Amino acid sequence: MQPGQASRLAEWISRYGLLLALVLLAGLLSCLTPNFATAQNLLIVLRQISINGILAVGVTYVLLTGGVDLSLGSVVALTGVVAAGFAHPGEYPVILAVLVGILAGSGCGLVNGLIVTRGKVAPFIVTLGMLTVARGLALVVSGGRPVSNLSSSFTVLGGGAIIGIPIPVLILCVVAFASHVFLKRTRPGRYIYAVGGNEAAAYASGINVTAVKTLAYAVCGGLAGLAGIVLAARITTGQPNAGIAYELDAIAAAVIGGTSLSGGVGGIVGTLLGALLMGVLNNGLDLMNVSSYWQQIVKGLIIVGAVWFDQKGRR
Amino acid sequence: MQPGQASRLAEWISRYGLLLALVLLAGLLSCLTPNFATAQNLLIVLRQISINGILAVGVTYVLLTGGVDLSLGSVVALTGVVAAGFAHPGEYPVILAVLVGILAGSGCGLVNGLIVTRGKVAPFIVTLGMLTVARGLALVVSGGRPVSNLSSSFTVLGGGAIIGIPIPVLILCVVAFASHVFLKRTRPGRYIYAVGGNEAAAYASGINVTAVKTLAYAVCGGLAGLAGIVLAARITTGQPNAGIAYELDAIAAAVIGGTSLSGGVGGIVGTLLGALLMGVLNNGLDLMNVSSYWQQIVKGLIIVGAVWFDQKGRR
Amino acid sequence: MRSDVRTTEEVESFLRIRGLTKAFPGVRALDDVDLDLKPGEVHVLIGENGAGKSTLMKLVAGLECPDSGEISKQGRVLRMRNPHDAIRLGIAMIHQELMPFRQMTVAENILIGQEPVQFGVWIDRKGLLQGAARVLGRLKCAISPERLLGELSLAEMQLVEIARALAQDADVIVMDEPTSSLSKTEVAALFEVIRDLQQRGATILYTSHKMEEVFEIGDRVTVLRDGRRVTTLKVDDASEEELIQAMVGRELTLVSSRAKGRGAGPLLTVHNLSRKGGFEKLSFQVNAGEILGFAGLMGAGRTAVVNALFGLEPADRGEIQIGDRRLRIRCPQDAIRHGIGLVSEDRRRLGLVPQMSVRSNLTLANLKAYSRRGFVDVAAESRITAEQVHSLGIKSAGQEQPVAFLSGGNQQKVVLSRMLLICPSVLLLDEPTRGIDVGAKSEIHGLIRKLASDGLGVLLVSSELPELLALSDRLLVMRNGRLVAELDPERTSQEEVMGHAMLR
Amino acid sequence: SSKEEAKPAEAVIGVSLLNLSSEFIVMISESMEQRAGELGVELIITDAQRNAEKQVQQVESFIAQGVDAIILNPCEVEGSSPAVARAHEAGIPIVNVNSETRIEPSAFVGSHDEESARLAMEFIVQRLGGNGNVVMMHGYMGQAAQIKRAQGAREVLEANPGIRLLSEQTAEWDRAKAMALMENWIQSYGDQINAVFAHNDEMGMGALIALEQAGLKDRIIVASVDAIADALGAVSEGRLDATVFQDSVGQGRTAVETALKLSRGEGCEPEVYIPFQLVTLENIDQFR
Ligand SMILES: Nc1ncnc2c1ncn2[C@@H]1O[C@H](COP(=O)(O)OP(=O)(O)OP(=O)(O)O)[C@@H](O)[C@H]1O
Ligand SMILES: Nc1ncnc2c1ncn2[C@@H]1O[C@H](COP(=O)(O)OP(=O)(O)OP(=O)(O)O)[C@@H](O)[C@H]1O
Ligand SMILES: [Mg+2]
Ligand SMILES: [Mg+2]
Repeated sequence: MQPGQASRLAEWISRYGLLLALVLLAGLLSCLTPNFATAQNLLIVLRQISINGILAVGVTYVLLTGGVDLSLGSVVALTGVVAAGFAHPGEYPVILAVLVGILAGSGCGLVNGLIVTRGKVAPFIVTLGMLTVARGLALVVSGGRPVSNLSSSFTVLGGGAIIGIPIPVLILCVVAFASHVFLKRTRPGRYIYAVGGNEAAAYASGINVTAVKTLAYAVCGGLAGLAGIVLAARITTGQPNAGIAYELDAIAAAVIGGTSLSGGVGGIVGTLLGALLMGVLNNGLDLMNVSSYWQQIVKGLIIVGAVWFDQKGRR
Repeated sequence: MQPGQASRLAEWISRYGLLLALVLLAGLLSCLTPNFATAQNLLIVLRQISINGILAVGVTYVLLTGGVDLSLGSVVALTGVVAAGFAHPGEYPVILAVLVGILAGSGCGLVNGLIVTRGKVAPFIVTLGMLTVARGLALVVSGGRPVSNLSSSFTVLGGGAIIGIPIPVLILCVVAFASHVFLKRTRPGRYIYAVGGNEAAAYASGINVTAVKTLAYAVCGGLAGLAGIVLAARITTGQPNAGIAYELDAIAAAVIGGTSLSGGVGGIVGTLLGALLMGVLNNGLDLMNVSSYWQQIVKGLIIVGAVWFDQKGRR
Repeated sequence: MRSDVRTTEEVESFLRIRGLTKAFPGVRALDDVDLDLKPGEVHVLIGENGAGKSTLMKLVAGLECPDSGEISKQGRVLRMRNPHDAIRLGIAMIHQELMPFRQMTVAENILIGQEPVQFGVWIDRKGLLQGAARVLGRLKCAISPERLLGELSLAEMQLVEIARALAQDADVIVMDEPTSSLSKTEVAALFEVIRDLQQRGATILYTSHKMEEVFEIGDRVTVLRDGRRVTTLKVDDASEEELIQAMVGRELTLVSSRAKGRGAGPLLTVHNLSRKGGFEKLSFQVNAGEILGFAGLMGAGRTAVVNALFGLEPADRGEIQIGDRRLRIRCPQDAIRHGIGLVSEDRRRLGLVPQMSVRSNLTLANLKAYSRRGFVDVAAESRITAEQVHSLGIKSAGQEQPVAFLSGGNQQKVVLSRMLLICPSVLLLDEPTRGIDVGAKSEIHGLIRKLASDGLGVLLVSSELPELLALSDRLLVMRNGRLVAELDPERTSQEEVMGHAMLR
Repeated sequence: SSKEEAKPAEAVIGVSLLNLSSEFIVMISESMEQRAGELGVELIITDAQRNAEKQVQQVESFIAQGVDAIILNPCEVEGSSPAVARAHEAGIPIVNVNSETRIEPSAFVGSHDEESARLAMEFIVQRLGGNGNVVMMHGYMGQAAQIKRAQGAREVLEANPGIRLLSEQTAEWDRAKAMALMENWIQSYGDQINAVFAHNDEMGMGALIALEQAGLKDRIIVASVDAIADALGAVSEGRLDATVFQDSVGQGRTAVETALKLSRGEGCEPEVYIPFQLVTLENIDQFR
């Protein structure tokens, strides 16, 4: 057996629990409602998880370093509003709107990262501050009103499809694949795990902890910017009050997928499974027409149950 | 100098930064608006922080063990609705409504604690599950409608005052004092610090880690129940949609006050200072008639700034 | 003693271990081990790194549950689900890995679980401080019970942990390498306490890689190899060679030749280096090809010096030169860039990334050499890992095993190996053989010597005087943050070194 | 603003608004400010962010500051009532704008939320000819606006047994959530759905976009409430079938005027009722 293979196998087996839980859930839903297991519906599930998925991939970087980013939802709103401002028909090329949005997002992330590393303020506080600041900025920039009238070349990013696959899903795939490779195969990726696993030891090994952490926050912010663009394109407007509490869903997806809040453990594959579990659950309960009160109860129970099942398998 | 005094002094000095930041902020506000530094307004600030204060004291227990409780806001809603159901005029004695509310809250906390300790599921996931489950239950119990028509002996808990001091403020004082003494001076209190400081070591030292953690979650839930009662009494109705995102404010108060999210560090004095800082900020910005968009920006900046200042002092 | 009437058999074996087996994924750590501990004896457990000593001890102290087998005390079979049960049954343990509560005071650390209380829950603070002071007094240790544990040096923490076990008033005390960070004086104090405990009838299960301790304190000695008991002997009947041979299962020639290589000019020069609260006005130089030893008592400031040279806690004043270039070392990155490597004494905090694999831990400080265009070259990494695993004898269930699951000594080898891989020109070694078994230690000594003869400058800090005397070319002695003597290791004695190190 | 400070304001009025990141409330707030500027009144505008407790706090602060009158845009019928009670106790006139509280204020300016849902639902019934299947998107569960709009819609449904409510679910006032919900509904009901009623325009727009993307819009009617700019645009383009106009400008201006009168001790109408109006392609020009 090749060196890397054994570990990948082991990783898959340790992931097995969650995958199994997901398969069981999907099986159950297929039995309960005929509309679940259709190709069309599965594509819809993928489209529905794409924004949360992009955010969850981003926050995985930060969680792996042992930090947290609570500002995601507000950054989504801010970047959506800003990008939408550059996306009115016939003004600028769409690529500019996209670039501006991503830059605004990574700018927020960079600020988070610099205050965390240079100012030594707890990530919870820094990103909580950014949560309110970015929301305030989104409201100020937009005057509290949605920015609409967007060009169709922009909105296609949210609503379009290429060979039948929705563009948001394609974006998520590219982002997730690139992040997986980056985290598992490159040097900075390895450093992210090391910093999260034992910051002092990473520092004593000559790793530039400041740079590594700042990078993680900036990437996370940039991906939040991307998510903001996709969201604005999907709902065809930049909403200053969009994305409220999205950070919670994104962190939940990562943590369900086995990424530890104390850093150093986890990865993109798990995060995607986590996002998928949440997406399947939302979709399935809607399809089964479960009343919205009970949906919340069932959703909470199933998520805790799936993670418990996953944990049990690992021990 | 007496044995314990040196350490208490050191603790006060390390707290100094935040206290100083608070004093500076209050001074600034007094200069900027004549309405701030009146006895009446300061009492209002205290009343305004009382609910967040009670929640923050509760969550401090959990944070000290190295856990987190995201379900607070939903538990506030659930217990408010449940207690309100027992608080219609002329049905039951008010003490029953209070007891039922606190029991419901500690029941939620107990479930959180048991799943965290026995099921070994990450606190983030468990309490996120409880966040949706408790919200769902609150809606189911109330049928999605506010529970109103409450007896005045119940609502006095939120609106009344004794010798000029609002009852919620008195409740907060009692809760905070008792918790401070409990955490600093009793054996279970010290074990909470020990478990959060080094769980493996606590286990190896023969401490019943399961019991200690479960206790912390149950106390936190019980205090959330109390906060739910005070809130219901104050707004004279049990509101199934109350308390959204309260957990974030509560955790923020504790963390601003120096309680670490990784456990073992912090305490009630800091938590109160944190809650006070947030309360003064909210009140002051409202008094100065800062536009609500800019309020968010300023608030975020000041909170991060105060914590940075506090941190800097400690190094 | 808890019971007065005992049958002869119980007197024979106070603690009786039968058929104890424990497996972890990929390794059988303990395999059908029988052991009898007599009342009032000090029973020493020895074996190579990863032989299963810690595992056995953890089972005795209820920290892990056996797969099969049983432990009985005074004829009663013990059913322990957790350490709490063990403590209740009178079994205490000093752990190999330190278990500090860094944010709590020394007194709280010592009496955790045994706090004097009023009304069942209310902590009697005065009683707490007095109780802690009493235990520390038994160890002749001057640490103030009010200090925060996080401020202590590693050795001081180890003493606190010893005190914690003593405070539990147990009649079986399991000691897993309690002296690994201690120097001679503290060891002597500990041994006095052990003898005192023995007098009172307590049974001690002791392990250490320092052979001289086996002979000094042990009554009987049991050798473990690959999870099995090889033999149990009376210490008086055993010889060092015999024990070592039983441990490694073959004849072993310990490297002892002192192929001295006197340096070819200064490599690292330090002038008037100071750090507040650590050390003051140090001037010395390390020559290429030379091993410079640093001796001193606990808290003398040796760790502070190497940490300063490596940029972990940079010096406040003074000069550091490599060759004839003056450097500013503000962080470990600077140090590594200039060819300085450090093996820290605190492998748990400053060494290991616990969840990462052996492979990733090994290459962490020099990953650049094993990557191309930013991508890690896993094949090259595996090759170098295999090499290091072989040459240092790192025992693990494969390169991919998380380093947290390695035995203490093997973890130390990983940390050491990481620094060797950066190919430094100056190597700072702070207690480099802490927890490493006799055989491997002698190989590592050989390696250090070889590195020096290849032209490296080595700065060696160790609390084991024999190691210092055997390896160093020159020996500096520190006391209270100052250099007080320079000695020639070949013409001095342990007594003379201690004389300089202690306050006169 | 330094010019205004030169001469003292006619009156100081404290305003506590439901939520300033909702477009509709922003419009009320802007019309209030404009009218206040014209009348020389100083407004202290605060945002309760949908939190009744916060609203009570804000009113208490106003009382402590000694404002001349208070305008309340209540979060909750019952939950915001203590705010009204406090104002009464302090003898400060309080005007409710847009929605009600259980305790009667000094004056009320606005409309009854049930009415808006009734209008939209009646439009749907009429377009379906009294027969068909509808789905309803709720606002955040338990909030006053959600409860009342659901109630208004149900009244119409009960009166029209030919209309079946296939499913109802919350999308929490959010456009993205509404899109996902609509997509899921299309999966489970497909062709059965004839009409969608959403409790606000944001959700209505979300449902609309999802239907358009699924190519079903021409067969399904969508109606919602609020008449935000986007919705009006969609109506004029013939995409959204109907929205319900609530006169935010009228409400804001009247509220300020009423509060000023009360602060001067002048009499005024205890209830200024500002009716809703249904907006469809036919009458869209009146509203743009
Ligand atoms: N939690 C664990 N998971 C997997 N393997 C383990 C675990 N703990 C110990 N081992 C393995 O069991 C074997 C015995 O380890 P143990 O710690 O008992 O050795 P030891 O004799 O104490 O060695 P040392 O002298 O280095 O401390 C080692 O191979 C180790 O890798
Ligand atoms: N983080 C810290 N904060 C405060 N004091 C410290 C800290 N680390 C070490 N000290 C103190 O500095 C002094 C020097 O410690 P140092 O660890 O350098 O000594 P050492 O000679 O290496 O001894 P040891 O063998 O104990 O490691 C000791 O008195 C120790 O208590
Ligand atoms: Mg060991
Ligand atoms: Mg040292």
